[in-house]
Amino acid sequence: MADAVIVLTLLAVAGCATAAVVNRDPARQALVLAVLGTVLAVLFTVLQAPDVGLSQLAVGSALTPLLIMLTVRKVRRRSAAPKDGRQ
Amino acid sequence: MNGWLLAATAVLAVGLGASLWGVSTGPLGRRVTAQNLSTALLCPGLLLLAQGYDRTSYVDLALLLALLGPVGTLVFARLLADELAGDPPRAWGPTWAAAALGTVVVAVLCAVAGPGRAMVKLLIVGALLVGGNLIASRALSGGFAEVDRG
Amino acid sequence: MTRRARLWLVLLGGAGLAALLAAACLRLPAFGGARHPYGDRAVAAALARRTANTIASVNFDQRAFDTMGEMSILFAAVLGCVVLLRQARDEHRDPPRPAEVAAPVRRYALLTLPVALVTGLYVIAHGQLSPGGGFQGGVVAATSLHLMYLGADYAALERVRPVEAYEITDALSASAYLVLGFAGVLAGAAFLANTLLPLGTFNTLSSGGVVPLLNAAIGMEVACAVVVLLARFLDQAVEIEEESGE
Amino acid sequence: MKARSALLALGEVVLWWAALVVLWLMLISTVYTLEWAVGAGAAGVGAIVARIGRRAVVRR
Repeated sequence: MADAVIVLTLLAVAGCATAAVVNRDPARQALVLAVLGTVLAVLFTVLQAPDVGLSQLAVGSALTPLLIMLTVRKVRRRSAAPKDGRQ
Repeated sequence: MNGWLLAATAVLAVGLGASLWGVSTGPLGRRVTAQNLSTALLCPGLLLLAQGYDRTSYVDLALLLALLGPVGTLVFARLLADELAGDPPRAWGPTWAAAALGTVVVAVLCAVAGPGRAMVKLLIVGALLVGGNLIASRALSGGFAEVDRG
Repeated sequence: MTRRARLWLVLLGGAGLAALLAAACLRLPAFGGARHPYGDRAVAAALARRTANTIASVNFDQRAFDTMGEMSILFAAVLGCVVLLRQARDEHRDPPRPAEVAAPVRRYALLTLPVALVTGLYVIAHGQLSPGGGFQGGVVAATSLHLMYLGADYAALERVRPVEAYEITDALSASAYLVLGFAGVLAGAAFLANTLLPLGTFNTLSSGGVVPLLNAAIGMEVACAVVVLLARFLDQAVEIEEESGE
Repeated sequence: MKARSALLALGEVVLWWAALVVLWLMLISTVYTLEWAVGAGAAGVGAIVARIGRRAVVRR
Protein backbone atom coordinates (compact mmCIF):
# COMPACT_ATOMS: atom_id res chain seq x y z
CA MET A 1 0.00 0.00 0.00
CA ALA A 2 2.90 2.34 0.69
CA ASP A 3 3.92 1.90 -2.95
CA ALA A 4 0.58 3.32 -4.16
CA VAL A 5 1.93 6.85 -4.20
CA ILE A 6 4.97 5.74 -6.22
CA VAL A 7 2.78 3.98 -8.79
CA LEU A 8 0.50 7.03 -8.95
CA THR A 9 3.34 9.49 -9.61
CA LEU A 10 5.01 7.15 -12.11
CA LEU A 11 1.74 6.96 -14.07
CA ALA A 12 1.40 10.75 -13.92
CA VAL A 13 4.96 11.20 -15.21
CA ALA A 14 4.29 8.79 -18.08
CA GLY A 15 1.02 10.54 -18.96
CA CYS A 16 2.54 14.01 -18.72
CA ALA A 17 5.56 13.09 -20.85
CA THR A 18 3.27 11.56 -23.49
CA ALA A 19 1.15 14.71 -23.49
CA ALA A 20 4.30 16.82 -23.96
CA VAL A 21 5.20 14.78 -27.05
CA VAL A 22 1.67 14.68 -28.49
CA ASN A 23 1.16 18.45 -28.32
CA ARG A 24 2.67 20.13 -31.39
CA ASP A 25 2.45 23.83 -30.49
CA PRO A 26 5.66 24.95 -28.69
CA ALA A 27 3.81 27.24 -26.23
CA ARG A 28 1.47 24.43 -25.19
CA GLN A 29 4.39 22.03 -25.02
CA ALA A 30 6.13 24.45 -22.65
CA LEU A 31 3.04 24.47 -20.43
CA VAL A 32 2.97 20.67 -20.27
CA LEU A 33 6.72 20.66 -19.67
CA ALA A 34 6.33 23.02 -16.69
CA VAL A 35 3.78 20.64 -15.14
CA LEU A 36 6.02 17.67 -16.00
CA GLY A 37 8.87 19.33 -14.10
CA THR A 38 6.73 19.63 -10.97
CA VAL A 39 5.39 16.06 -11.31
CA LEU A 40 8.95 14.73 -11.69
CA ALA A 41 9.93 16.59 -8.52
CA VAL A 42 7.09 14.81 -6.68
CA LEU A 43 8.27 11.47 -8.12
CA PHE A 44 11.82 12.08 -6.89
CA THR A 45 10.44 12.99 -3.46
CA VAL A 46 8.44 9.78 -3.09
CA LEU A 47 11.54 7.85 -4.23
CA GLN A 48 13.41 9.51 -1.32
CA ALA A 49 15.73 11.59 -3.51
CA PRO A 50 15.01 15.14 -2.32
CA ASP A 51 18.29 16.53 -3.71
CA VAL A 52 17.34 15.54 -7.25
CA GLY A 53 13.78 16.70 -6.59
CA LEU A 54 15.05 20.15 -5.61
CA SER A 55 17.19 20.33 -8.78
CA GLN A 56 14.21 19.36 -10.90
CA LEU A 57 11.99 21.88 -9.14
CA ALA A 58 14.53 24.69 -9.51
CA VAL A 59 15.12 24.05 -13.20
CA GLY A 60 11.75 22.74 -14.35
CA SER A 61 9.22 25.07 -12.76
CA ALA A 62 10.43 28.49 -13.91
CA LEU A 63 13.78 28.39 -15.74
CA THR A 64 12.95 25.96 -18.58
CA PRO A 65 9.57 27.62 -19.35
CA LEU A 66 11.28 31.02 -19.44
CA LEU A 67 13.98 29.82 -21.86
CA ILE A 68 11.44 28.10 -24.13
CA MET A 69 8.97 30.98 -24.14
CA LEU A 70 11.70 33.54 -24.88
CA THR A 71 12.82 31.39 -27.82
CA VAL A 72 9.21 31.08 -29.06
CA ARG A 73 8.80 34.83 -28.84
CA LYS A 74 11.98 35.46 -30.82
CA VAL A 75 11.00 32.98 -33.53
CA ARG A 76 7.47 34.43 -33.80
CA ARG A 77 8.74 38.00 -34.02
CA ARG A 78 11.20 36.95 -36.66
CA SER A 79 8.59 35.27 -38.83
CA ALA A 80 6.01 38.04 -38.29
CA ALA A 81 8.24 41.07 -38.86
CA PRO A 82 9.01 40.90 -42.63
CA LYS A 83 5.39 40.28 -43.59
CA ASP A 84 3.54 43.24 -42.10
CA GLY A 85 6.34 45.25 -40.48
CA ARG A 86 4.73 44.89 -37.06
CA GLN A 87 6.43 43.36 -34.05
CA MET B 1 1.66 3.44 5.53
CA ASN B 2 0.39 6.09 7.90
CA GLY B 3 -2.54 8.47 7.62
CA TRP B 4 -0.37 11.34 6.41
CA LEU B 5 0.85 9.32 3.45
CA LEU B 6 -2.73 8.28 2.70
CA ALA B 7 -3.82 11.93 2.76
CA ALA B 8 -0.83 12.86 0.58
CA THR B 9 -1.75 10.12 -1.91
CA ALA B 10 -5.33 11.40 -2.08
CA VAL B 11 -4.27 15.04 -2.55
CA LEU B 12 -1.66 14.06 -5.14
CA ALA B 13 -4.15 11.86 -7.02
CA VAL B 14 -6.59 14.74 -7.33
CA GLY B 15 -3.85 17.28 -8.08
CA LEU B 16 -1.99 15.18 -10.62
CA GLY B 17 -5.16 14.08 -12.38
CA ALA B 18 -6.72 17.53 -12.56
CA SER B 19 -3.58 19.37 -13.67
CA LEU B 20 -2.62 16.68 -16.19
CA TRP B 21 -6.07 16.63 -17.75
CA GLY B 22 -6.37 20.42 -17.76
CA VAL B 23 -2.95 21.14 -19.18
CA SER B 24 -3.11 18.68 -22.06
CA THR B 25 -6.58 19.42 -23.44
CA GLY B 26 -8.77 22.38 -24.25
CA PRO B 27 -8.10 26.02 -25.18
CA LEU B 28 -4.91 27.84 -24.18
CA GLY B 29 -6.59 29.77 -21.35
CA ARG B 30 -7.62 26.58 -19.59
CA ARG B 31 -4.17 25.07 -20.00
CA VAL B 32 -2.47 28.05 -18.37
CA THR B 33 -4.98 27.92 -15.50
CA ALA B 34 -4.23 24.22 -15.05
CA GLN B 35 -0.50 24.94 -14.94
CA ASN B 36 -1.15 27.51 -12.22
CA LEU B 37 -3.35 25.09 -10.27
CA SER B 38 -0.73 22.31 -10.50
CA THR B 39 1.44 24.34 -8.09
CA ALA B 40 -1.46 24.98 -5.73
CA LEU B 41 -2.49 21.32 -5.66
CA LEU B 42 0.92 19.59 -5.58
CA CYS B 43 2.54 21.82 -2.94
CA PRO B 44 0.12 20.67 -0.16
CA GLY B 45 0.85 17.12 -1.33
CA LEU B 46 4.58 17.70 -0.82
CA LEU B 47 3.93 19.13 2.66
CA LEU B 48 1.88 16.06 3.59
CA LEU B 49 4.61 13.79 2.22
CA ALA B 50 7.20 15.56 4.39
CA GLN B 51 4.99 14.94 7.41
CA GLY B 52 4.30 11.35 6.37
CA TYR B 53 7.99 10.49 5.95
CA ASP B 54 8.70 12.42 9.17
CA ARG B 55 11.49 14.42 7.51
CA THR B 56 11.32 18.13 8.27
CA SER B 57 13.97 18.88 5.64
CA TYR B 58 11.55 17.80 2.89
CA VAL B 59 9.57 20.98 3.67
CA ASP B 60 12.24 22.80 1.63
CA LEU B 61 10.79 21.19 -1.51
CA ALA B 62 7.37 22.64 -0.78
CA LEU B 63 8.98 26.00 0.01
CA LEU B 64 10.76 26.09 -3.35
CA LEU B 65 7.62 25.01 -5.22
CA ALA B 66 5.55 27.69 -3.46
CA LEU B 67 8.17 30.29 -4.49
CA LEU B 68 8.91 29.19 -8.05
CA GLY B 69 5.55 27.79 -9.19
CA PRO B 70 3.84 31.20 -9.37
CA VAL B 71 6.97 32.59 -11.04
CA GLY B 72 6.56 29.97 -13.77
CA THR B 73 2.91 30.98 -14.23
CA LEU B 74 3.95 34.65 -14.43
CA VAL B 75 6.34 33.66 -17.24
CA PHE B 76 3.44 32.27 -19.25
CA ALA B 77 1.12 35.15 -18.32
CA ARG B 78 3.73 37.63 -19.50
CA LEU B 79 4.93 35.97 -22.67
CA LEU B 80 1.52 34.68 -23.79
CA ALA B 81 -0.22 38.01 -22.98
CA ASP B 82 -1.19 38.53 -26.64
CA GLU B 83 -2.82 35.11 -27.00
CA LEU B 84 -4.59 35.36 -23.64
CA ALA B 85 -5.84 38.92 -24.18
CA GLY B 86 -8.74 37.82 -26.41
CA ASP B 87 -10.17 35.36 -23.90
CA PRO B 88 -8.64 35.99 -20.46
CA PRO B 89 -9.00 32.91 -18.25
CA ARG B 90 -11.14 33.70 -15.23
CA ALA B 91 -11.16 30.54 -13.17
CA TRP B 92 -11.76 31.99 -9.74
CA GLY B 93 -13.73 28.96 -8.54
CA PRO B 94 -10.90 26.43 -8.90
CA THR B 95 -8.38 29.04 -7.75
CA TRP B 96 -10.18 29.66 -4.47
CA ALA B 97 -10.77 25.92 -4.01
CA ALA B 98 -7.04 25.25 -4.41
CA ALA B 99 -6.23 28.14 -2.05
CA ALA B 100 -8.63 26.64 0.51
CA LEU B 101 -6.94 23.24 0.17
CA GLY B 102 -3.52 24.83 0.79
CA THR B 103 -4.85 26.76 3.79
CA VAL B 104 -6.45 23.67 5.35
CA VAL B 105 -3.33 21.51 4.89
CA VAL B 106 -1.02 24.19 6.29
CA ALA B 107 -3.38 24.79 9.24
CA VAL B 108 -3.55 21.08 10.10
CA LEU B 109 0.24 20.67 9.85
CA CYS B 110 0.75 23.79 12.00
CA ALA B 111 -1.56 22.35 14.63
CA VAL B 112 0.49 19.14 14.63
CA ALA B 113 3.85 20.95 14.67
CA GLY B 114 2.91 23.11 17.65
CA PRO B 115 4.30 26.60 18.25
CA GLY B 116 7.91 27.08 17.18
CA ARG B 117 10.09 27.88 14.22
CA ALA B 118 8.83 24.85 12.26
CA MET B 119 5.32 26.26 12.49
CA VAL B 120 6.43 29.69 11.25
CA LYS B 121 8.21 28.01 8.32
CA LEU B 122 4.99 26.19 7.41
CA LEU B 123 3.09 29.47 7.65
CA ILE B 124 5.65 31.12 5.33
CA VAL B 125 5.17 28.30 2.81
CA GLY B 126 1.39 28.65 3.07
CA ALA B 127 1.46 32.43 2.64
CA LEU B 128 3.78 32.19 -0.37
CA LEU B 129 1.62 29.45 -1.90
CA VAL B 130 -1.78 31.09 -1.48
CA GLY B 131 -0.56 34.62 -2.21
CA GLY B 132 1.45 33.51 -5.20
CA ASN B 133 -1.42 31.61 -6.72
CA LEU B 134 -3.94 34.40 -6.26
CA ILE B 135 -1.49 36.86 -7.83
CA ALA B 136 -0.74 34.47 -10.68
CA SER B 137 -4.48 34.07 -11.35
CA ARG B 138 -4.82 37.84 -11.32
CA ALA B 139 -1.92 38.13 -13.77
CA LEU B 140 -3.53 35.56 -16.08
CA SER B 141 -6.85 37.44 -16.16
CA GLY B 142 -5.41 40.59 -17.62
CA GLY B 143 -2.46 41.50 -15.39
CA PHE B 144 -0.29 42.15 -18.42
CA ALA B 145 -2.97 43.82 -20.54
CA GLU B 146 -0.80 46.87 -21.23
CA VAL B 147 2.30 44.87 -22.14
CA ASP B 148 2.65 44.77 -25.89
CA ARG B 149 6.12 43.35 -26.09
CA GLY B 150 9.34 43.41 -24.13
CA MET C 1 35.24 7.99 -45.24
CA THR C 2 32.54 6.28 -47.24
CA ARG C 3 29.02 5.82 -46.01
CA ARG C 4 29.58 2.08 -45.71
CA ALA C 5 32.72 2.45 -43.60
CA ARG C 6 30.96 4.88 -41.30
CA LEU C 7 28.09 2.45 -40.81
CA TRP C 8 30.55 -0.30 -39.89
CA LEU C 9 32.29 2.04 -37.44
CA VAL C 10 29.00 2.87 -35.75
CA LEU C 11 28.04 -0.80 -35.57
CA LEU C 12 31.44 -1.73 -34.13
CA GLY C 13 31.29 1.02 -31.52
CA GLY C 14 27.70 0.16 -30.64
CA ALA C 15 28.53 -3.52 -30.28
CA GLY C 16 31.48 -2.72 -28.01
CA LEU C 17 29.29 -0.43 -25.85
CA ALA C 18 26.56 -3.08 -25.68
CA ALA C 19 29.06 -5.76 -24.65
CA LEU C 20 30.52 -3.54 -21.91
CA LEU C 21 27.05 -2.57 -20.64
CA ALA C 22 25.91 -6.19 -20.59
CA ALA C 23 29.06 -7.21 -18.70
CA ALA C 24 28.47 -4.40 -16.18
CA CYS C 25 24.79 -5.31 -15.75
CA LEU C 26 25.68 -8.90 -14.90
CA ARG C 27 27.79 -7.69 -11.97
CA LEU C 28 25.18 -5.24 -10.59
CA PRO C 29 23.89 -5.78 -7.04
CA ALA C 30 20.46 -7.43 -6.88
CA PHE C 31 17.49 -5.19 -7.71
CA GLY C 32 15.27 -3.77 -5.00
CA GLY C 33 17.37 -4.65 -1.96
CA ALA C 34 17.35 -2.46 1.14
CA ARG C 35 21.15 -2.20 1.16
CA HIS C 36 23.52 -1.25 -1.61
CA PRO C 37 27.30 -1.74 -1.46
CA TYR C 38 28.02 1.69 -2.90
CA GLY C 39 25.41 3.37 -0.71
CA ASP C 40 26.81 1.82 2.47
CA ARG C 41 30.35 2.89 1.61
CA ALA C 42 29.29 6.43 0.61
CA VAL C 43 27.35 6.93 3.86
CA ALA C 44 30.27 5.63 5.94
CA ALA C 45 32.72 7.93 4.15
CA ALA C 46 30.37 10.91 4.52
CA LEU C 47 29.97 10.32 8.26
CA ALA C 48 33.74 9.90 8.64
CA ARG C 49 34.20 13.38 7.11
CA ARG C 50 31.34 14.74 9.28
CA THR C 51 29.14 15.70 6.33
CA ALA C 52 25.46 15.33 7.26
CA ASN C 53 24.10 15.20 3.68
CA THR C 54 25.67 12.20 1.94
CA ILE C 55 24.78 13.58 -1.48
CA ALA C 56 26.85 16.70 -0.78
CA SER C 57 29.72 14.49 0.38
CA VAL C 58 29.53 12.47 -2.86
CA ASN C 59 29.33 15.63 -4.98
CA PHE C 60 31.99 17.74 -3.34
CA ASP C 61 34.29 15.27 -1.58
CA GLN C 62 34.20 11.70 -2.82
CA ARG C 63 33.54 12.66 -6.43
CA ALA C 64 34.58 16.31 -6.44
CA PHE C 65 36.45 15.77 -9.70
CA ASP C 66 33.18 14.75 -11.44
CA THR C 67 31.55 17.92 -10.17
CA MET C 68 34.43 19.91 -11.66
CA GLY C 69 33.62 18.29 -15.01
CA GLU C 70 29.94 19.18 -14.67
CA MET C 71 30.85 22.74 -13.76
CA SER C 72 33.03 23.01 -16.86
CA ILE C 73 30.18 21.67 -19.00
CA LEU C 74 27.84 24.38 -17.69
CA PHE C 75 30.55 27.02 -18.13
CA ALA C 76 31.27 25.92 -21.71
CA ALA C 77 27.57 25.70 -22.56
CA VAL C 78 26.93 29.24 -21.33
CA LEU C 79 30.04 30.46 -23.18
CA GLY C 80 28.71 28.83 -26.35
CA CYS C 81 25.32 30.55 -25.90
CA VAL C 82 27.02 33.91 -25.36
CA VAL C 83 28.96 33.48 -28.60
CA LEU C 84 25.98 32.20 -30.63
CA LEU C 85 23.46 34.76 -29.37
CA ARG C 86 25.68 37.83 -29.60
CA GLN C 87 24.50 40.87 -31.52
CA ALA C 88 25.34 40.20 -35.17
CA ARG C 89 26.46 42.86 -37.66
CA ASP C 90 23.05 43.08 -39.35
CA GLU C 91 21.20 43.54 -36.08
CA HIS C 92 20.70 46.52 -33.83
CA ARG C 93 19.40 47.14 -30.35
CA ASP C 94 15.96 48.64 -29.94
CA PRO C 95 15.18 49.28 -26.27
CA PRO C 96 11.65 47.99 -25.51
CA ARG C 97 8.98 50.40 -24.38
CA PRO C 98 8.35 50.42 -20.63
CA ALA C 99 5.57 48.02 -19.71
CA GLU C 100 2.57 48.72 -17.49
CA VAL C 101 2.02 45.74 -15.23
CA ALA C 102 -1.00 45.44 -12.94
CA ALA C 103 -0.16 46.88 -9.51
CA PRO C 104 -0.69 43.68 -7.42
CA VAL C 105 1.61 41.70 -9.73
CA ARG C 106 4.30 44.39 -9.49
CA ARG C 107 4.03 44.48 -5.69
CA TYR C 108 4.19 40.68 -5.53
CA ALA C 109 7.36 40.67 -7.64
CA LEU C 110 9.01 43.35 -5.50
CA LEU C 111 8.16 41.49 -2.28
CA THR C 112 9.03 38.00 -3.49
CA LEU C 113 12.34 38.92 -5.13
CA PRO C 114 14.31 39.36 -1.86
CA VAL C 115 12.53 36.41 -0.23
CA ALA C 116 13.39 34.10 -3.12
CA LEU C 117 16.97 35.40 -3.23
CA VAL C 118 17.50 34.74 0.47
CA THR C 119 15.86 31.31 0.12
CA GLY C 120 18.28 30.51 -2.70
CA LEU C 121 21.23 31.56 -0.55
CA TYR C 122 19.80 29.43 2.30
CA VAL C 123 19.66 26.39 0.02
CA ILE C 124 23.28 27.01 -1.06
CA ALA C 125 24.58 27.55 2.47
CA HIS C 126 22.88 24.43 3.85
CA GLY C 127 23.91 22.18 0.99
CA GLN C 128 25.98 19.87 3.17
CA LEU C 129 23.36 19.73 5.95
CA SER C 130 19.95 19.28 4.28
CA PRO C 131 18.73 18.50 0.75
CA GLY C 132 19.91 21.14 -1.65
CA GLY C 133 23.27 22.54 -2.54
CA GLY C 134 25.07 24.91 -4.86
CA PHE C 135 23.25 23.98 -8.05
CA GLN C 136 19.71 24.10 -6.69
CA GLY C 137 20.21 27.29 -4.68
CA GLY C 138 22.09 28.98 -7.49
CA VAL C 139 19.26 28.39 -9.93
CA VAL C 140 16.70 29.70 -7.41
CA ALA C 141 18.75 32.85 -6.72
CA ALA C 142 19.23 33.50 -10.44
CA THR C 143 15.53 32.91 -11.18
CA SER C 144 14.52 35.30 -8.41
CA LEU C 145 16.30 38.22 -10.10
CA HIS C 146 14.16 37.73 -13.21
CA LEU C 147 11.05 38.58 -11.20
CA MET C 148 12.06 42.13 -12.10
CA TYR C 149 11.38 41.35 -15.75
CA LEU C 150 8.11 39.55 -14.99
CA GLY C 151 6.83 42.13 -12.50
CA ALA C 152 8.13 45.28 -14.19
CA ASP C 153 10.06 45.43 -17.44
CA TYR C 154 13.39 44.74 -19.07
CA ALA C 155 14.94 48.09 -18.10
CA ALA C 156 14.19 47.40 -14.41
CA LEU C 157 15.78 43.96 -14.69
CA GLU C 158 18.93 45.45 -16.19
CA ARG C 159 19.29 47.72 -13.17
CA VAL C 160 19.44 44.82 -10.68
CA ARG C 161 21.52 42.75 -13.06
CA PRO C 162 24.67 44.34 -14.53
CA VAL C 163 25.63 41.45 -16.85
CA GLU C 164 29.36 42.24 -16.94
CA ALA C 165 29.65 41.80 -13.16
CA TYR C 166 27.93 38.41 -13.40
CA GLU C 167 30.20 37.31 -16.26
CA ILE C 168 33.27 38.17 -14.19
CA THR C 169 31.90 36.50 -11.05
CA ASP C 170 31.06 33.40 -13.10
CA ALA C 171 34.67 33.05 -14.21
CA LEU C 172 36.03 33.91 -10.75
CA SER C 173 33.93 31.30 -8.94
CA ALA C 174 34.75 28.64 -11.55
CA SER C 175 38.44 29.32 -10.94
CA ALA C 176 37.86 29.39 -7.18
CA TYR C 177 36.84 25.73 -7.46
CA LEU C 178 40.09 24.95 -9.28
CA VAL C 179 42.16 26.95 -6.78
CA LEU C 180 40.59 25.02 -3.90
CA GLY C 181 41.50 21.82 -5.74
CA PHE C 182 45.10 22.87 -6.28
CA ALA C 183 45.37 23.98 -2.65
CA GLY C 184 45.10 20.28 -1.81
CA VAL C 185 48.05 19.56 -4.12
CA LEU C 186 50.14 22.34 -2.55
CA ALA C 187 49.35 20.99 0.91
CA GLY C 188 50.92 17.71 -0.09
CA ALA C 189 47.75 15.68 -0.77
CA ALA C 190 45.92 15.03 -4.05
CA PHE C 191 43.90 17.38 -6.29
CA LEU C 192 40.59 18.25 -4.56
CA ALA C 193 41.52 16.07 -1.55
CA ASN C 194 39.54 16.98 1.56
CA THR C 195 42.51 17.19 3.93
CA LEU C 196 43.04 20.92 3.97
CA LEU C 197 40.63 22.18 6.60
CA PRO C 198 39.55 20.92 10.01
CA LEU C 199 36.40 18.77 9.72
CA GLY C 200 34.50 20.78 12.33
CA THR C 201 31.46 19.77 14.37
CA PHE C 202 28.94 17.42 12.74
CA ASN C 203 25.76 19.09 11.40
CA THR C 204 27.02 22.69 11.50
CA LEU C 205 27.71 25.11 8.66
CA SER C 206 31.47 24.71 9.05
CA SER C 207 31.48 20.89 9.06
CA GLY C 208 32.87 18.72 6.31
CA GLY C 209 36.22 20.43 5.68
CA VAL C 210 36.40 21.86 2.17
CA VAL C 211 32.86 20.73 1.21
CA PRO C 212 31.05 24.00 2.14
CA LEU C 213 33.61 26.08 0.25
CA LEU C 214 33.34 24.00 -2.93
CA ASN C 215 29.56 24.08 -2.51
CA ALA C 216 29.58 27.89 -2.27
CA ALA C 217 31.84 28.17 -5.33
CA ILE C 218 29.43 25.98 -7.35
CA GLY C 219 26.47 28.02 -6.07
CA MET C 220 28.01 31.31 -7.24
CA GLU C 221 29.05 29.76 -10.55
CA VAL C 222 25.60 28.37 -11.29
CA ALA C 223 23.78 31.54 -10.24
CA CYS C 224 25.98 33.74 -12.43
CA ALA C 225 25.93 31.29 -15.35
CA VAL C 226 22.11 31.15 -15.35
CA VAL C 227 21.88 34.95 -15.15
CA VAL C 228 24.28 35.36 -18.11
CA LEU C 229 22.45 32.66 -20.09
CA LEU C 230 19.04 34.25 -19.51
CA ALA C 231 20.50 37.68 -20.31
CA ARG C 232 21.48 36.48 -23.80
CA PHE C 233 18.06 34.90 -24.37
CA LEU C 234 16.30 38.05 -23.15
CA ASP C 235 18.49 40.26 -25.34
CA GLN C 236 17.51 38.24 -28.37
CA ALA C 237 13.83 38.00 -27.49
CA VAL C 238 13.28 41.57 -26.37
CA GLU C 239 15.95 43.97 -27.59
CA ILE C 240 17.85 42.81 -30.66
CA GLU C 241 16.13 43.53 -33.97
CA GLU C 242 17.15 42.55 -37.47
CA GLU C 243 17.74 45.51 -39.78
CA SER C 244 15.15 44.31 -42.28
CA GLY C 245 12.55 43.77 -39.60
CA GLU C 246 12.33 47.39 -38.52
CA MET D 1 16.75 67.24 1.53
CA LYS D 2 19.60 65.02 0.38
CA ALA D 3 20.32 63.87 3.93
CA ARG D 4 16.67 63.07 4.42
CA SER D 5 16.44 60.86 1.34
CA ALA D 6 19.67 59.12 2.29
CA LEU D 7 18.22 58.43 5.73
CA LEU D 8 15.04 57.07 4.18
CA ALA D 9 17.06 54.80 1.90
CA LEU D 10 19.07 53.53 4.85
CA GLY D 11 15.88 52.93 6.80
CA GLU D 12 14.41 50.92 3.93
CA VAL D 13 17.51 48.75 3.64
CA VAL D 14 17.66 48.18 7.41
CA LEU D 15 13.99 47.22 7.53
CA TRP D 16 14.40 44.73 4.70
CA TRP D 17 17.56 43.40 6.34
CA ALA D 18 15.82 42.80 9.65
CA ALA D 19 12.87 41.09 7.97
CA LEU D 20 15.16 38.84 5.93
CA VAL D 21 17.26 37.90 8.98
CA VAL D 22 14.03 36.83 10.69
CA LEU D 23 13.11 34.81 7.57
CA TRP D 24 16.55 33.12 7.65
CA LEU D 25 16.14 32.26 11.34
CA MET D 26 12.78 30.66 10.57
CA LEU D 27 14.20 28.55 7.73
CA ILE D 28 17.08 27.01 9.70
CA SER D 29 16.80 24.31 12.36
CA THR D 30 19.48 25.21 14.95
CA VAL D 31 20.85 28.67 15.72
CA TYR D 32 24.52 29.39 16.47
CA THR D 33 27.04 32.15 15.83
CA LEU D 34 28.16 31.14 12.33
CA GLU D 35 24.53 30.73 11.29
CA TRP D 36 23.83 34.29 12.48
CA ALA D 37 26.81 35.61 10.49
CA VAL D 38 25.91 33.81 7.24
CA GLY D 39 22.25 34.74 7.63
CA ALA D 40 23.10 38.40 8.24
CA GLY D 41 25.27 38.43 5.12
CA ALA D 42 22.64 36.79 2.93
CA ALA D 43 19.96 39.12 4.31
CA GLY D 44 22.23 42.07 3.50
CA VAL D 45 22.49 41.00 -0.13
CA GLY D 46 18.72 40.53 -0.27
CA ALA D 47 18.04 43.93 1.33
CA ILE D 48 20.30 45.78 -1.12
CA VAL D 49 18.73 44.00 -4.11
CA ALA D 50 15.26 44.82 -2.73
CA ARG D 51 16.14 48.50 -2.54
CA ILE D 52 17.67 48.60 -6.05
CA GLY D 53 14.68 46.71 -7.42
CA ARG D 54 12.11 49.04 -5.90
CA ARG D 55 13.96 52.12 -7.14
CA ALA D 56 14.24 50.62 -10.61
CA VAL D 57 10.47 50.28 -10.73
CA VAL D 58 9.58 53.62 -9.15
CA ARG D 59 12.06 55.81 -11.06
CA ARG D 60 10.52 55.56 -14.49
